[in-house]
Parts: sequence; structure tokens; C-alpha cells
Amino acid sequence: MRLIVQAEPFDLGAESVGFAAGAAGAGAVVTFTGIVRDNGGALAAMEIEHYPGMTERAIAAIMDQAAARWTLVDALVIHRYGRLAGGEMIMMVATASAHRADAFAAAEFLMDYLKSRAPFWKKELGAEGESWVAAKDEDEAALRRWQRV
Amino acid sequence: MRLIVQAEPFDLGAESVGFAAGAAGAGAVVTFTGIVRDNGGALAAMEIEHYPGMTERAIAAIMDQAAARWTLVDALVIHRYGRLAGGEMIMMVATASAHRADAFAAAEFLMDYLKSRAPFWKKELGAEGESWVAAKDEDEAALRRWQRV
Amino acid sequence: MKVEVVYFAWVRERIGLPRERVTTEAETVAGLIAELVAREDRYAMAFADLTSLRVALDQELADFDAPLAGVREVAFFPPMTGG
Amino acid sequence: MKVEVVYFAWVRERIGLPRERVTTEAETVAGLIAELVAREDRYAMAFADLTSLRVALDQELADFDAPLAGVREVAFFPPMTGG
Repeated sequence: MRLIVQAEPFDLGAESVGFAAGAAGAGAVVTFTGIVRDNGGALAAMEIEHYPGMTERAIAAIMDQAAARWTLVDALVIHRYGRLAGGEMIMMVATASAHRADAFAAAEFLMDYLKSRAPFWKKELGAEGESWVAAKDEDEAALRRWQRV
Repeated sequence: MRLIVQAEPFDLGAESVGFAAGAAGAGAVVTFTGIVRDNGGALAAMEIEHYPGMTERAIAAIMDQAAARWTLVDALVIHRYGRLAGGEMIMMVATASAHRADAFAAAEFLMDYLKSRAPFWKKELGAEGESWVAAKDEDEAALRRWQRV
Repeated sequence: MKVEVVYFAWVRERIGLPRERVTTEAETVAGLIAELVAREDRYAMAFADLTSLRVALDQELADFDAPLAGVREVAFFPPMTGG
Repeated sequence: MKVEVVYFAWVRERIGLPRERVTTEAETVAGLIAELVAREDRYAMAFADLTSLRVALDQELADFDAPLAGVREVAFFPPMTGG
């Protein structure tokens, strides 16, 4: 498993290919990529703040939970911080498993936990000023489905 | 939306990057990649047969259903046929949407329908002979969850 | 009427042909299967268990009791295993 | 005891500091918040609605009634918005 928290852009193509090639025995690879939406040009940039140290601990804990819960060959999380323009990639998750159900479930689980439990905060910088992105009720609801099972 | 059925390998990196870059306004991109499992060396090769003509029609119909059901910016399906070695990529699906729930759901839907409703048949060629891969009950069960909703 | 009948996967292997032109009096898929099964053992073997077979008419999945009128291509194959 | 108190996002902006060293008599997170709120308006503003705040003790999420004994770093921030 690999975890990267960095300000720099990442190479989605190289990461996807490297991850799939390294996942020996896997039959299914799922990736998720998060991209800054520019909201039809209204967004000038996004500023992502994080809590160095806790970020890595929180994501590692989330990945350990995923690995305990599903049969994974490998998992990868890359998350950026700092200033990003519209259209830039914020983060990616990749999961590899023998079968597709585990790879999909683990990727969705990782995303739901990253959204609400990893210490990142997004601020949108637009033509009309800046505002912190509010947490959504639906994100907490998404988390609860993993507690039910 | 783009649909490719071919014998040749595809470039997962270039397809992933091209798909994400082309999905203007998307905040979430999900990809699934299917890989030939070599079952610990027991598998020499996999032969994938398909029904030219019907394959394209069936996949296009599946993609239309996904586009009608979820708000997608774009979708991509690439599926190979012919002889593949262990570790080779068989197929990929990509979906792009404003939000992650739609992208994940559409990718899983496309995979479940491709598994059981697109006219491909897999034969495993091993050291001890060859055998057609049997359809699994769990794949039909996976399809039924989309009819329930 | 004449129809093009195509076979895939182990259906093709059991019958020993990928496709053939068939003259039929049958009104439904089931009728066509009955005619084929009556021909030779290899057809009887291929069509022994219809629950493990699927049929497509002009490249659309269909039921075994579907009418053949106007159909140009009938395909028989096992459940698909794509993805 | 002395603790390092760190602030993120709009909590940091309202208080006007990313971190500070605080000498406290409080036994719990809630006690520490009460001490901070008593200091100045900007703290009172930052801590006005605890339902929109989260706390981490030594980089682990915690509750507001968690004890401070042995804790070196207390972080206050809004609900996370990663991914």
C-alpha cells in the first residue's frame, strides 16, 4: 500500500499503469480521480489546507481499515494540498483485488472516509471572493452505510 | 461517449489521462480495469470470443442506459477479444460525473451489464487443458440490484 | 424461410460450425431448435440443456418462444462472460 | 500544564493564528475552550457553535469531553472536506 500527500501534481497515467502492473494476481483495478470543478468559470482557484502529520495518520488508518475489510492485492491514495486551478486533479485512489466487487467497495469506502475523516479543508476562490467549502450531510450519510454492514 | 472493441492492447495510462482531460466540468472520474488473472501460473492464456456487431450494439445500449440513469459528463468502454496472456488488460470502463456517487454507480452498472449481457465468452487455456469460463450466479445477482432501485 | 444460424463458444464447438444457412419451417426459436436437434447428435448435444443457452435474434437477446418471422440471423450461445 | 493548540481553516482565520502555546488549568477539551473563549472576542467567535467544530488530540479525532492529561497537541477545525 502506498500513500502520498503532496503539493505537486501527480501523473494519473503513470500512477494508473504502475499500480495495475504492480498488483500481481489482481483481476480488477478501480481508480477514482477527483478534479477541481471550475463551475463554468466561476471558480478561479481552490486552496486546500491540511494538517501535516495527522493527514498521513488518518489516511493510513483508513487504508488499514479497507485492507482489513476487503481482500485487496494493493491500494494507493494520493492527495494534494495547496492552490489548485479549475480542471486540476486533486487526488486519486486506486484499489486492486481478485474480483471487482471488493475493488469497487474498497475504493468507495476510501473515498467516503477521505471526504469526511481526513483533515483537509477546501476553500474556493472565485471572482466574488472566497469561501470555505461546507461539509455536506450527504457525506456523513455516505459514511454511515459502511457502519451498517 | 466512446466504445472500442478490438483485439489490440490499449494504453491504460493514455486512455485514463485523455478521458479525465476531456471530461470538462467533471469533478469525479472512476475507472475499472479488468486484468487476466494467471491463477498462480496455472493459466497459460485466455481466449476471448465475441459476436461482432452484436457486441457493439449491446455495449452501446448498456452505455445509453447508464447515461439515462445517472448524470454523466462522459463514459468510455474498451473491451478486447482474442488471445490474452496472464497479466494482460482485458478491458476498461471509465465514467465522469460532477459528483462521485454517480461516477461510481455508473461504472459498477456498466461492469455488471458487460459481465452478463455483452456477448463475450472466455476460455481459459491452462497446462491441463482448456475450459470455458462458466457464468456465475453472483453475476446475475449483481444485475438484479439495478432492477430493484 | 432461410435464416443464418450462428454459434458461439461451446455451442460452436459441439456443433462444429461457426455458422450455417438453414431452411426452416419453424415459427419460433423453439421450433427451429427442435428441427436442428432432429438432424444429428451434435445438435442434440448442443441443445440438450436450454437453461444453459441464450438466443439472439438479429443481434438482440430474445426468448426461446420468440417468433422467427422476418428474422435474418439467429445466434445460439452460452451465458455471456464478458468484463 | 502547557499544550500546543493548532487551528485550521476558518477557525484559524477567526482566531488569526495557526498555532499557539497555551498554559491551561483545564482538565478537558471543553474546559480549555471555556478558558480560550473568556480571553477575547475572536476566540468567542471561533468557538460560538461547537456543532460545527471538530477536535483532535495528538492528531486523533476526539470528543469535547475528552481529558487533556498527557496531551501535547490540541487541534480545532471545521468538519473535514477532503477527497
